[in-house]
Amino acid sequence: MITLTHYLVLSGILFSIGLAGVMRRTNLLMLFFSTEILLNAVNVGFVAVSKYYGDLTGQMFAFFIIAVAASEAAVGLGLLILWYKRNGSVDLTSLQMMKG
Amino acid sequence: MEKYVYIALFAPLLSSLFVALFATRPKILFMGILASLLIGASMISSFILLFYVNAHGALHVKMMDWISAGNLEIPFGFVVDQVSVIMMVTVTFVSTIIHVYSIGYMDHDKSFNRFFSYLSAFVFSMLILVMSDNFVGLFIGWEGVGLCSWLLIGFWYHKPSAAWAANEAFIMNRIADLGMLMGLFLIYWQIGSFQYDIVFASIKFLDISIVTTIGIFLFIGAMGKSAQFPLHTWLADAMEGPTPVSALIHAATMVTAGVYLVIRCGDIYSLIPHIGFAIASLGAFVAVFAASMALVNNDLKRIIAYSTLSQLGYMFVAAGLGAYWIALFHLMTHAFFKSLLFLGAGNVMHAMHDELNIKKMGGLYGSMKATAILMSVASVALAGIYPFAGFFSKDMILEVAFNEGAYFLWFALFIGAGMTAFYSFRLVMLVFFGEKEHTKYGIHPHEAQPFVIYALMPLGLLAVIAGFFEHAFRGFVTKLLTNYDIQIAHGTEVLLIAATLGIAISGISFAIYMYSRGGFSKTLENRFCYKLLINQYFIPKLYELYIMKPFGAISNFLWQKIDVKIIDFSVDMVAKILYTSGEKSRKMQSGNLSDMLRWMVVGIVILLAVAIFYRPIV
Amino acid sequence: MYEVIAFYIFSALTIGLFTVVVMSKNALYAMSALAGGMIFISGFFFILGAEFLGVVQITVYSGAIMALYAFGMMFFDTTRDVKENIRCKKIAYTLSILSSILLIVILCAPLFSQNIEALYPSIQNAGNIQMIGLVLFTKYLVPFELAAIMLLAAMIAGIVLASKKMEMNLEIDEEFEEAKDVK
Amino acid sequence: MDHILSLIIFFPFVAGLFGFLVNKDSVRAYGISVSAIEFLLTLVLWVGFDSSNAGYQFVEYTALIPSFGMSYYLGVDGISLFLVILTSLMTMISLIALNIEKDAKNLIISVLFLEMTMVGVFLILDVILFYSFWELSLVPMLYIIGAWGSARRVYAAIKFFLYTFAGSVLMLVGILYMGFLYHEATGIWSFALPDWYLLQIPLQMQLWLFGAFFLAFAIKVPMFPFHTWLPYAHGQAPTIGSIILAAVLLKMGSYGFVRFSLPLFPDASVYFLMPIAIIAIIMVIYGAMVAYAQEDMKQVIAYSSISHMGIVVLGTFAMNAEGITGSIFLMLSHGIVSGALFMLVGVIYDRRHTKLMSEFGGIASVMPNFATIYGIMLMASVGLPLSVGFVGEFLSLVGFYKVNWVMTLMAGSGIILGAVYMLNLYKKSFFGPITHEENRTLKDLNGKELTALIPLVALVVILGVFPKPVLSTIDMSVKKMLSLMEQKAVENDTRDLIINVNSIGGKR
Repeated sequence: MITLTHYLVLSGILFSIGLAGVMRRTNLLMLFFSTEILLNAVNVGFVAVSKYYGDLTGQMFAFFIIAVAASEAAVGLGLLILWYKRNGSVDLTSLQMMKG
Repeated sequence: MEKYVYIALFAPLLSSLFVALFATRPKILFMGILASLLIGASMISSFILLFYVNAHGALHVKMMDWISAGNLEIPFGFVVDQVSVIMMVTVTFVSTIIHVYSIGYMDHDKSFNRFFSYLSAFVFSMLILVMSDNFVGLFIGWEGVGLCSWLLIGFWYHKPSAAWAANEAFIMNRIADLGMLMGLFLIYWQIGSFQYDIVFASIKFLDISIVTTIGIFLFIGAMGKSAQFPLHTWLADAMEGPTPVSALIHAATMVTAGVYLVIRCGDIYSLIPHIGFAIASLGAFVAVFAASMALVNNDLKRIIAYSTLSQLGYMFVAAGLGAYWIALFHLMTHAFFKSLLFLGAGNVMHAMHDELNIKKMGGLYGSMKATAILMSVASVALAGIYPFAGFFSKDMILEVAFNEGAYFLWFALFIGAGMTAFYSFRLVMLVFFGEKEHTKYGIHPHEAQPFVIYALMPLGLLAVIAGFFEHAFRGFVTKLLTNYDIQIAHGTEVLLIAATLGIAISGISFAIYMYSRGGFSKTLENRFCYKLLINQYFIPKLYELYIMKPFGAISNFLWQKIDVKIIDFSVDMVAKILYTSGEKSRKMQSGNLSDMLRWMVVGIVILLAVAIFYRPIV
Repeated sequence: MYEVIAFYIFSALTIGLFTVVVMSKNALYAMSALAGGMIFISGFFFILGAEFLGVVQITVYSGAIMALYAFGMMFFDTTRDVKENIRCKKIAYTLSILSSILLIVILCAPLFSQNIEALYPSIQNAGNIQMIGLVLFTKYLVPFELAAIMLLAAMIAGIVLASKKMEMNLEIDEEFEEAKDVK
Repeated sequence: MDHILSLIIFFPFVAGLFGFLVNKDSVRAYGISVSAIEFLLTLVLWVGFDSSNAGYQFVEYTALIPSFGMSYYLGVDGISLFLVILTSLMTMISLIALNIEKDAKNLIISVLFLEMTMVGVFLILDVILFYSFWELSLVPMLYIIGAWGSARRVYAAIKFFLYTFAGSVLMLVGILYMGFLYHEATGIWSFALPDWYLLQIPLQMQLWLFGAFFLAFAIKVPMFPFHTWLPYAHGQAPTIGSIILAAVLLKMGSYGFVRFSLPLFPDASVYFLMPIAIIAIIMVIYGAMVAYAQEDMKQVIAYSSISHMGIVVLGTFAMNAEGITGSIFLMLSHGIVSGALFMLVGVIYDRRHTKLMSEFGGIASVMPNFATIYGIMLMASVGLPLSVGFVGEFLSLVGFYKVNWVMTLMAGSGIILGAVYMLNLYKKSFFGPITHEENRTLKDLNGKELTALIPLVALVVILGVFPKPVLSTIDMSVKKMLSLMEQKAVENDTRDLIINVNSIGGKR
């Protein structure tokens, strides 16, 4: 029988994969991909909780997360393109204006 | 009569304050005369009060409230009773003479006015000390005389030795004063008052251990002021002050304050005879101890200072054994002949241009006959030869010791009497007779001004005849103090007197014999005994080595190591840690997004770990 | 039983595909793997009975977002491998493994608050989509509208940002290309 | 007379604001006259003060934030009255003696602001407002040290500020928690101190709260081992800063003990009596010994302040009327005496631009008036009877004797060590031959300095001879406070101790 814990563990593993990607990649596009993984991992958790507690709030949250992810992708890509046009690179190392 | 109390007390203050206004001006002769007149007025008032007290009994004056807090009420109150009036008379009498004498002595000093201001201030403090009707008032005077002593010892402050001696005297006295303060605190919390009458009335209801503690603490106070062992070193060093000061403060009056305290607290000490006996033993020890140091010293004033110390020991023997009136009597006679001795020494010093080494004098009799005679009279009185004043008082102290069965004390005092006779005549011989050593140094001694000699006359007279007032004195003071009778069989008494006189006379004769033949051989100076004595038993050295130096070292250690290196350092450390951690963690802000993301994940990991290990109580 | 098998298969696939996304050097592969992973995620939604979300997941993620990324990638030179100077890989891996262990430990631990009450309990005798409709258009109406506005704003923002100074940038792009050729 | 307290607090502030408009050349006269008016106002306060009424007088109350019980609440009693007078007096005197030319205008305005905050601390009965003024007092002082000090002034100023500030932050937590407790107990919010006095707090809670308040006060006093800001602050501050710092700012800490720690937390005060007494004794002896080791005159006096404040703390924690009255009196006397001593050091510093004792020697013959006044102040500092220093020291020690005689003996060694370092200082700088040629031509005190110093000398003697009017006024309020403490103590031991240390006779 698959329990809630299974889903949550899966969600945790996916999240960690996302984290690894976030830390490892320096290509901004890849960072976006990793972010999508993080969001999806959370979504799985939400939906699973929603199912096992018989509560729709989880699904609602997942729904809104998807909406946010969509907007994020749109704006993020726009910015990315702008950056690429200006610098000719989407590498993180080109983004170092905040050096303290 | 109250007005005489106030005149006696405040005339010296007035003198001091008025003269102080001109302290920085060059010499104004009138200031000296004015001060002497005002002190004289105080003296006359004291004599009037003496007769009044004799006729009508004690006089009690309350001037105003001083401190009041909680249950504590301390007034400025003055009591003129048999004891205090005797002290007042002694103090003002000697002071007046010394004021007059000082006009001559300080003639050429540029701080003439300042000197009189200080001297009068001292008289005022001393009068407060003796006249106060409560312990705190006594303490005011006690500290006041300490202050004046500091000012006067350090009068020639440009001499480092004087400055040092002044501080030493003040600090030593402070040590003792702390003991006295503790005694006062204990009295307050047990009895709730500092008034003599209330304290003495209720002291007998207290637990004996508490009374003992009070007695010990008060005596610690007395030890400092009266320079008893081990707080005695300041007295000899105090001779750095001008000679009139030595005569007034460090011989006749201030140093006897300790004795006065013990006499005044007779009601306390008679309850605790064992402490009294300890006091007497210490007194006897000091009597011999100081006399032995006087035997070899070559400093004119120091010899007399040690002699004072020794005589204070005698007084403490009497006071400790309960013979308060005898102690007071000796205090009085001692004041006369000792100040005379000092003032004579002052004349000699002037004549010798401030030379103090008696080995460099000799043969001064020819040029200063009057001084020589006066000093010899004083020395005879000091040695205790009949019929001079010292004989009566000192001999009685020996009898008291014998009477109490404290034969050991008696023996010590007996030896002390012999030593006293010897060193006082050693001094007389070396200074006034024998070879004229001073001619080698090109000094031409001259006698002091005539009025100075006349001023000394009354003292000389009293040094001779004061002893004959013994019975009148006894009758007068025993109205207040507990009487003390010497119950020794007549035969024994005669024998004792004979023995005492005998040792005194033999001491004198030995001194005269030896020093008329040129003194002891130089070889004796290499002996250990001599070195021990001339170095004052190495006690000042010990103090310097084991108290002053370690104190300085510890202070420095506390400051340099503890305060700066540990405490302040740790405070700065906190600041430094914060600062460096900021400085270090600044590098985290590399601006690299990847790094920042890593830090973020580190944060997540930490939070997760916290979530595992910390669970809120459900 | 099917549920169990489906769960494990989907799990394996999503984990595998996402790992490819994270590890792959080629952006195209990564994107394809991501799209695949998204679809399998929707599989979980179907297993969990959230059909609506599953559909939304496929349409929005695999359809819209991935298409967006695909278009975006056209701006960048995707045929080449992604050149990354990856530093301190170990730290990244340790941290992520550490966090996953911690997460799993936490999630495996028994929930200490068992008596969670459903805020919006599932309505009996109603399909998932119906239920979502009921909740979404009553309780979550305002957030829903806000989300719509957000999406609109995001769309406009995306267009504006991407189209800014288009011509000038083309030149720069050419210059960039030339510069690369010289190399 | 109704609003005299507000007037006293805000007059210097308003006058300070107007000070910006005053011409540079006349700003000194302006500052002196403002502070003189302020001093007169405080004297008027004393005249109007009913010394048979132990409670708060001239009370002003205006609610500020009623829902949280914050108010503008002023009142004066015997404990604070003389501290206020001391503040205005010392400010006036220090302004008279002021001889800094650089940016004198800003300095004087800072001093006037400082005066407002100090007076406010002593007069305000609302704790939140008290805290605000407590913290505000740091700001002008920071400027005074940081802008007009000597070489390491910035370090000293920042250290002073951060150290004292860090200490009082915990007090804020304590204040908020007290307010919360009051709310718990009564259901209404109040930050008025008289309200808080009525609150009985369980012992455990008292201990924590006492600790929170203690740190703030201990750093301000400053108690060992939180004292290290003081030597720096004094060493680097300009003369006027040192005077005000020693005379008034330190008193805020000891005032806090009397006003807050004792009556609010009687049980905790008794519980912590011994540790605090030990710290106080360490302060006395340690301060004196470190003072002895100093080479800089100003540092000697700075460390001597620590030593004297030790006796103040000891007297405060004697828990009897004698001790507390004595310690408050000692605060006054220390304010006058140490202020005067710092001023005297300032005088010599102006002439020679050094404070090292080794640079002097034999000054007594060159500057006799200076030496005389220095000597009088020194004797007052040492605690000679009939000078102001004796009364407070005597009473504090008397008070603590009842608590523990051995500790009193140890603290009493302060009077010996005090004499040691002070006389040593005097000997090194005033006695002996003149060793430095430039000292031969030093000028004695001028008119300005004499005007500033003579009143202090007079006060030293007058209060030493006739302290009664001051003492009895303080004593009355202290007795009231003690009976309050006795009533609200939650532990029987506390009550027994308070009764015991206030009674005469019986067994030790």
